[in-house]
Amino acid sequence: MPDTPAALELRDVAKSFGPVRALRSGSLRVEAGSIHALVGENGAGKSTLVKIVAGLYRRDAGDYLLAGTSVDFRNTAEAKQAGVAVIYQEPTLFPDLSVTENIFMGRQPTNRWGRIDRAAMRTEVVELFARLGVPIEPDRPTEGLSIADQQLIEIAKALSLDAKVLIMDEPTAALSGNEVERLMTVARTLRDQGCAVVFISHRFDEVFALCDTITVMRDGAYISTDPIADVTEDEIVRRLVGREVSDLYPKLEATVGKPLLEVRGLTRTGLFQDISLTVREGEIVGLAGLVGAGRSEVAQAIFGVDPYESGEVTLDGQPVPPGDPRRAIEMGLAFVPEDRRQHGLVLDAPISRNITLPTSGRLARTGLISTGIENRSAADWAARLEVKAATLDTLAGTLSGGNQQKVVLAKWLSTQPKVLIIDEPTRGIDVGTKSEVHRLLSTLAQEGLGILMISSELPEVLGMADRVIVLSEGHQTAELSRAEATPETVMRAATAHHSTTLNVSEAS
Amino acid sequence: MTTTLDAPAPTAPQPRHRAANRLTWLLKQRETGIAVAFIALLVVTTAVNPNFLFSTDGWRDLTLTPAILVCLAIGQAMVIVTRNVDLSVGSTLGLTAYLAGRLFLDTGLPVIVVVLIAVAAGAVLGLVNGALVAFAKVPALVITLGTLYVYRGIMLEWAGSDRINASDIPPGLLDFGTGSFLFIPNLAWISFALLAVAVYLMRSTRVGREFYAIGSDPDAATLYGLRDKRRVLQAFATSGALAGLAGILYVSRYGTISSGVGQGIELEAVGAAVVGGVAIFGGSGTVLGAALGAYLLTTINRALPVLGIPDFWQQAVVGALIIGAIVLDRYFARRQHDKLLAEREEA
Amino acid sequence: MSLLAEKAPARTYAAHAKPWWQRTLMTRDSAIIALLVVVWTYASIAILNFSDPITVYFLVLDIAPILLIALPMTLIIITGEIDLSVASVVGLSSVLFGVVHREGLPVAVAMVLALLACAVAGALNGVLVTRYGLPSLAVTIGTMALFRGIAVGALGTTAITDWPDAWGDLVQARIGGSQIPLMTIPLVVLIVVFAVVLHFTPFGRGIFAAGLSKDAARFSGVNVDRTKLILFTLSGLISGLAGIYFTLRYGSARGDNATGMELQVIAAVLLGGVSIFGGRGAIPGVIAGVVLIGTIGSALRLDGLSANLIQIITGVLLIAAVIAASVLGWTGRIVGTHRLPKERGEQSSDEPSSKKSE
Amino acid sequence: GSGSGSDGEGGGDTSSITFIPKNLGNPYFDASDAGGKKAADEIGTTWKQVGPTESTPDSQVSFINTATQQRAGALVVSANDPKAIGDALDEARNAGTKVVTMDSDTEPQFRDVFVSQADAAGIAKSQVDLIAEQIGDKGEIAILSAAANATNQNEWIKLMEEELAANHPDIKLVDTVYGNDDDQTSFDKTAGLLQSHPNLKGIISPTTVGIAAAARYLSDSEYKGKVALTGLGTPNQMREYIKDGTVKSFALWDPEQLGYLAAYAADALASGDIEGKEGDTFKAGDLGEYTVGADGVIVLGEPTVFEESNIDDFDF
Ligand SMILES: Nc1ncnc2c1ncn2[C@@H]1O[C@H](COP(=O)(O)OP(=O)(O)OP(=O)(O)O)[C@@H](O)[C@H]1O
Ligand SMILES: Nc1ncnc2c1ncn2[C@@H]1O[C@H](COP(=O)(O)OP(=O)(O)OP(=O)(O)O)[C@@H](O)[C@H]1O
Ligand SMILES: [Mg+2]
Ligand SMILES: [Mg+2]
Repeated sequence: MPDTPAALELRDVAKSFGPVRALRSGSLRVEAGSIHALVGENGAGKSTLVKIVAGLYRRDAGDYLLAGTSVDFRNTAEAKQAGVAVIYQEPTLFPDLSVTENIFMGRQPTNRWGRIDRAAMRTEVVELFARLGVPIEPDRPTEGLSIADQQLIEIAKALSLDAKVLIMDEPTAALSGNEVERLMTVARTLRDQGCAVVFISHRFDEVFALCDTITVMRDGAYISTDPIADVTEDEIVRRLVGREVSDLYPKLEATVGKPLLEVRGLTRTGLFQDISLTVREGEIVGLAGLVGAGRSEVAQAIFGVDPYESGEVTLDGQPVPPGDPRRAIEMGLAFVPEDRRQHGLVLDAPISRNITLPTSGRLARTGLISTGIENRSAADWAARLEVKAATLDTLAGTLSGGNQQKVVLAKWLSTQPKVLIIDEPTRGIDVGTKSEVHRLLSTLAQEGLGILMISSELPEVLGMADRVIVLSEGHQTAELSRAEATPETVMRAATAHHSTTLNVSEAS
Repeated sequence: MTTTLDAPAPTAPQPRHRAANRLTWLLKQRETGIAVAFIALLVVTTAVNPNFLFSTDGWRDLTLTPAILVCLAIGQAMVIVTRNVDLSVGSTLGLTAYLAGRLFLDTGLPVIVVVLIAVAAGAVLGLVNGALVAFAKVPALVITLGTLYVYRGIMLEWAGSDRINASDIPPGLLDFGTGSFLFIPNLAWISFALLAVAVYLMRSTRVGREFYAIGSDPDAATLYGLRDKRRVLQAFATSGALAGLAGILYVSRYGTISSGVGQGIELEAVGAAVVGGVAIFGGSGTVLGAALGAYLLTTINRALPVLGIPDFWQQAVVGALIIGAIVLDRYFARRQHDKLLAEREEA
Repeated sequence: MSLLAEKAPARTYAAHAKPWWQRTLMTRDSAIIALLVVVWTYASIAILNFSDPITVYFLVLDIAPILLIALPMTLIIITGEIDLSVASVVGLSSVLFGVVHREGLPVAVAMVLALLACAVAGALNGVLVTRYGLPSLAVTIGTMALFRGIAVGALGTTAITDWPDAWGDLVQARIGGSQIPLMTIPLVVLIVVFAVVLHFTPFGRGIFAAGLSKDAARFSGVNVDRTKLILFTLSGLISGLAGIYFTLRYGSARGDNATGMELQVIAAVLLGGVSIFGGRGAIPGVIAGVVLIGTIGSALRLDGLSANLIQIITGVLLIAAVIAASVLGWTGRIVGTHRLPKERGEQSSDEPSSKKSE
Repeated sequence: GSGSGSDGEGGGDTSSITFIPKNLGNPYFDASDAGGKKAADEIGTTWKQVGPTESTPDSQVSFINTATQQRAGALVVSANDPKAIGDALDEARNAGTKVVTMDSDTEPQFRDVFVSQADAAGIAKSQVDLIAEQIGDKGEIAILSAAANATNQNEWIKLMEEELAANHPDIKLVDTVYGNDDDQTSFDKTAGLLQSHPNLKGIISPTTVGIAAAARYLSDSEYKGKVALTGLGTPNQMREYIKDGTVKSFALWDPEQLGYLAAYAADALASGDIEGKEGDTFKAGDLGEYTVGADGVIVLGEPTVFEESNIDDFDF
């Protein structure tokens, strides 16, 4: 161990949420004047670690040292005070307040009478934005800003703190090429000023271009730390996943039959234009694209939870009425949404109620339903999907991510669908369950279901899909067969057809 | 995406045409709309009956009658901005008014001391609300509904069928309640002063801005490390203290305290805030708007008979007004939202 | 392996984590029912004349309107909304009923017309809440004033009192020679209907789901907006019914009937264990809550104590009831029981989100 | 008087008298309460005041029901509605409780006797005469009443209108507003009246809360001394305004005597001395003998007119 204390050091930190052990043994050691990458799969515990550093969560066990002194923050204000700035994964802004206020909330400059010095705040924001190259009006409310703009405000907020430790949790996920470039410049400047920067990202190109050290986490535990120069991308991926990648995509052969789901010219201004696709029996169709490409919106429109302006959707030849999910379910459509906690499950309801919610009408006898009837149906489907839970009245919210996803799948399979739309099937699911879900999808396809799978993970799309449709900024830019689909072709299509901005990156 | 190619390196936003912008800004404010409605009401009513404005009493009542409601609406707006609500203000007003009356009757303390005690008592009652809301994490609606009953019950239990008459109250206070200074009633001066302080507090101090932040997004407030419990306590205590003061104002203006003092006024206060553009789910709206809302509601009550509408219909008009206000609010919010989205698309 | 066709594999699940007696007895419902039993027993022993059967007669007649309105209110609060306009609808119903009757129409016709109007009034709340996405708290504060204003405005100074005695007698009739009002029968029928709808139908399942998570319910095929619209309409209708009852019982159609009753209804519903956040609650608890408040009032009056104590006790009970839930959650957390973040009212484990309820 | 009666099954105190005013916290009824209590002491029975905080009939019904449950010997009620509390009173009478209405009557079939403060025509006439005298029998006047449904108020208003039409053709009644016996409302309604009717010469407020609130508004307004005010009020509430010249004169019977008489009437009924038929007579302590008139009405006497010269002789 080096004798100078690190700017930030965590040793064997643990954190549980009820039964979920989000962090088992997280360790991280970041030197001043360095940019440190923290990588790990979804759910590896990175964000949890960050929130402990930020003072938002209190650790259950382990040590947390800043510049050699042990600390224990009770809230984020104390952490800020100690020079820790954090950009959270999800932007957290006050929608009703102005951009400037958002940046200074809780630490506005005041005069002797407690009066907030608005002019000073505005001047500083203008400077900050100039430094970041952000053209956002400082006096507008943050409501209605794009995720990218919100992310930029978060960055400005962290910068204005003049922090000794800056943690950025996937700041680039929603940013375009130029914006990422500018962000990297800022990060390097900060490093040169002696700041310890932690950079979390799933994009290895960025990690390798920017960082000098890299720490890998898996399943809530520390795996390794190395100088970036000493490791290769493959090596990191292997440590990250902890097993051979090929295991993950057990694609089974299925016979492709007649068309089931047909979408023609689906359009909702500003979100997606003229989307047409077909899903056949036994076929897994992948819907790929960058985050924010509008894939979820398309899926939600097809299912009827969101409106659309024009276009038509048919299932097995019958038109699916717009804006009527109940009818869509009756016709044989099922939809596993992207945001499990918000849309997929009633977290505060038991497993049984969750599984039988869409089928309660069918299960009712002479219009009446009882817990007994529900439990029988739910037990059957939970067993088929091997949901790990002791009792059926376990609240869905207390299950682990993977088991939650199984409950969602049980719920939808119990409707006996013809077509399953599944948005980010394995987001936030641990590696073991992940391959289970994949095997399940393969089996379902083999049994004749049509599956429309939206995924941001390229390997998942390439590993599972028979056909890949690519969206970019709401436009359908490619339809690739399994053979045609390679990382290159998909990525090219996913970044194509950007209006003015992206011509540059294509040219370069 | 936000970056554009043709703009070189993006710079700070251009300074705008100040005067023109000021005007459009002013026109866009919610408060302007209410003020215009208020003035229109005055103009129409005065046209029908000049005495409504152009008589000593007409002029006096214009600012005197709303003073008590303004006081409550300011407190209510602060609480609502933090995404809470205080239904107990009517009972707090009643209880503190009776307390003041009893102090005058039984102790002979100087007026100013009694005023301070009443305000402090209001603050304590508010603190009880705030503590229950902040620490028990129970919605303010339920808690203050409970304390509405409790505070009123305590007052009734204490007062019995007792009643305090004008003759029991120090003449100085009564004269103050009906007196004027520079042609404006004293109570109106008080409400103006309170409003000025509240506007300053809510616009220009950290406390005020944090009220907005907490109401705008409580989760984000936690992430920012704002002391949300303390702020909620402060908001409720202020509302309680203002209700206590309103109790004193009531005594000085009406001179009698019976068991029903302030009953139902909590909904008028909430109504004033809502009409004044304070969003019921927190985060936006101003105390000035709430005060204007109070002016509008009270003055409509006074104007209807003058306009020849039987006073039985007043409540219906007030109700229609509240609904109109929130529908309009939603409409403008939508339009604003769409506009912001459109701007983003263009960028 | 075949997922859709074959019989399930052998894995089995217990239906419940706790034995039935714990599930039935250790709930808010049972607590409030137990409290009711205790209060009733105490009053019967300690308070002169309380055990007299006529107590039941007066009690039922007194709480009938609150009980009626509490039924749809329970459902509305479980979906996470609120209806403050109910008492004003009672007044509106009373006045319309009276005005139509005064114009010479038979009582039954006037009744139907008044009920229809009240259903429309309720639907207005529902439309404003579901179609325009306005907060029900604000909407119904507005319609509370609006409906009351129309009621008071329409009747002006008069009260309509020339009702055929037969109707008033019917409302106050007793069953046989007992002291049980005839009104008990329709009340019990309605209670059963509401309990069945809420607890044993898919519609009821939708109500709970909508209250716990509006989005998840919508994504599962529950038509949340339609559910709420139906409930607000129902609330108007039942409040109208309560207005008719009020009018006939007192033989007087007045605009100010039932002023302030909305708060009594809500207090009773919340006391009965319904969560103001939505998603939790049951009809038996609510019935117990209404009867409890009525009983305490009746006992205190008989004991010669003032009406004011009733207010204090109602308020304290209400606060104690809601705080008990969060205190229990809090101790539960310390002991390590797994309750959900939303319930124990702590955000620490919620993902930070910037969603704002609309 | 006597205090005996047959015990009810529930073990109620059949000699007790329960007094239910329109609402609690009203000085007028507090005076009646005092009178009733005095009478009860003389008779040797118990007298208690219970009642609602708001003056609505439905809240009154609960208290009537409770008295029924307690098998009170007699009930003295000031009705908030002539009809709405009728069934509850019937219920009480079926259980053996005697019912006396006082101050504000129900329909005659619901009670045994009505103790009237003065006969309605007499009250109406005296009010009109007082205002006519003060404004020179000419000009616009308005009425500030209590609740819109108050029986006695409405009857007086009707009779005042008739009296005006018959004997005061130059006085024009331009408006009637309702202060609901609430200070603040009455106060604001007064302000409203003065503004909507710039030529107003006088206000009649036949209710104690109303006249006090109106006097308080007038006393520091520009209308003081210009707009006459009269009506029914208690001397204690009005003393200040008589002294400062806001009000010249107003009238009231003695509410204490009213309560006193009602208690005696109630006891006479409960003990079976009278049945409430026309012509029945009973002795009411210091007040002497009273006879039940037509429709079971017992009239206290003529109202007293209070003015500067005599107001200090009264304390209630
Ligand atoms: N508040 C919470 N309650 C329960 N479980 C949680 C909570 N927050 C996180 N978890 C769980 O803890 C684990 C780690 O989550 P965390 O957000 O730290 O992962 P991550 O590495 O940041 O993933 P990603 O790359 O997707 O952001 C996951 O299984 C997650 O479901
Ligand atoms: N409610 C909303 N209001 C405004 N814009 C929205 C809303 N929901 C999504 N968007 C925007 O619409 C675009 C498409 O979002 P969507 O979630 O469909 O993308 P996606 O391709 O599914 O990405 P992800 O991988 O994140 O799911 C994004 O720019 C997003 O910011
Ligand atoms: Mg994360
Ligand atoms: Mg998506």
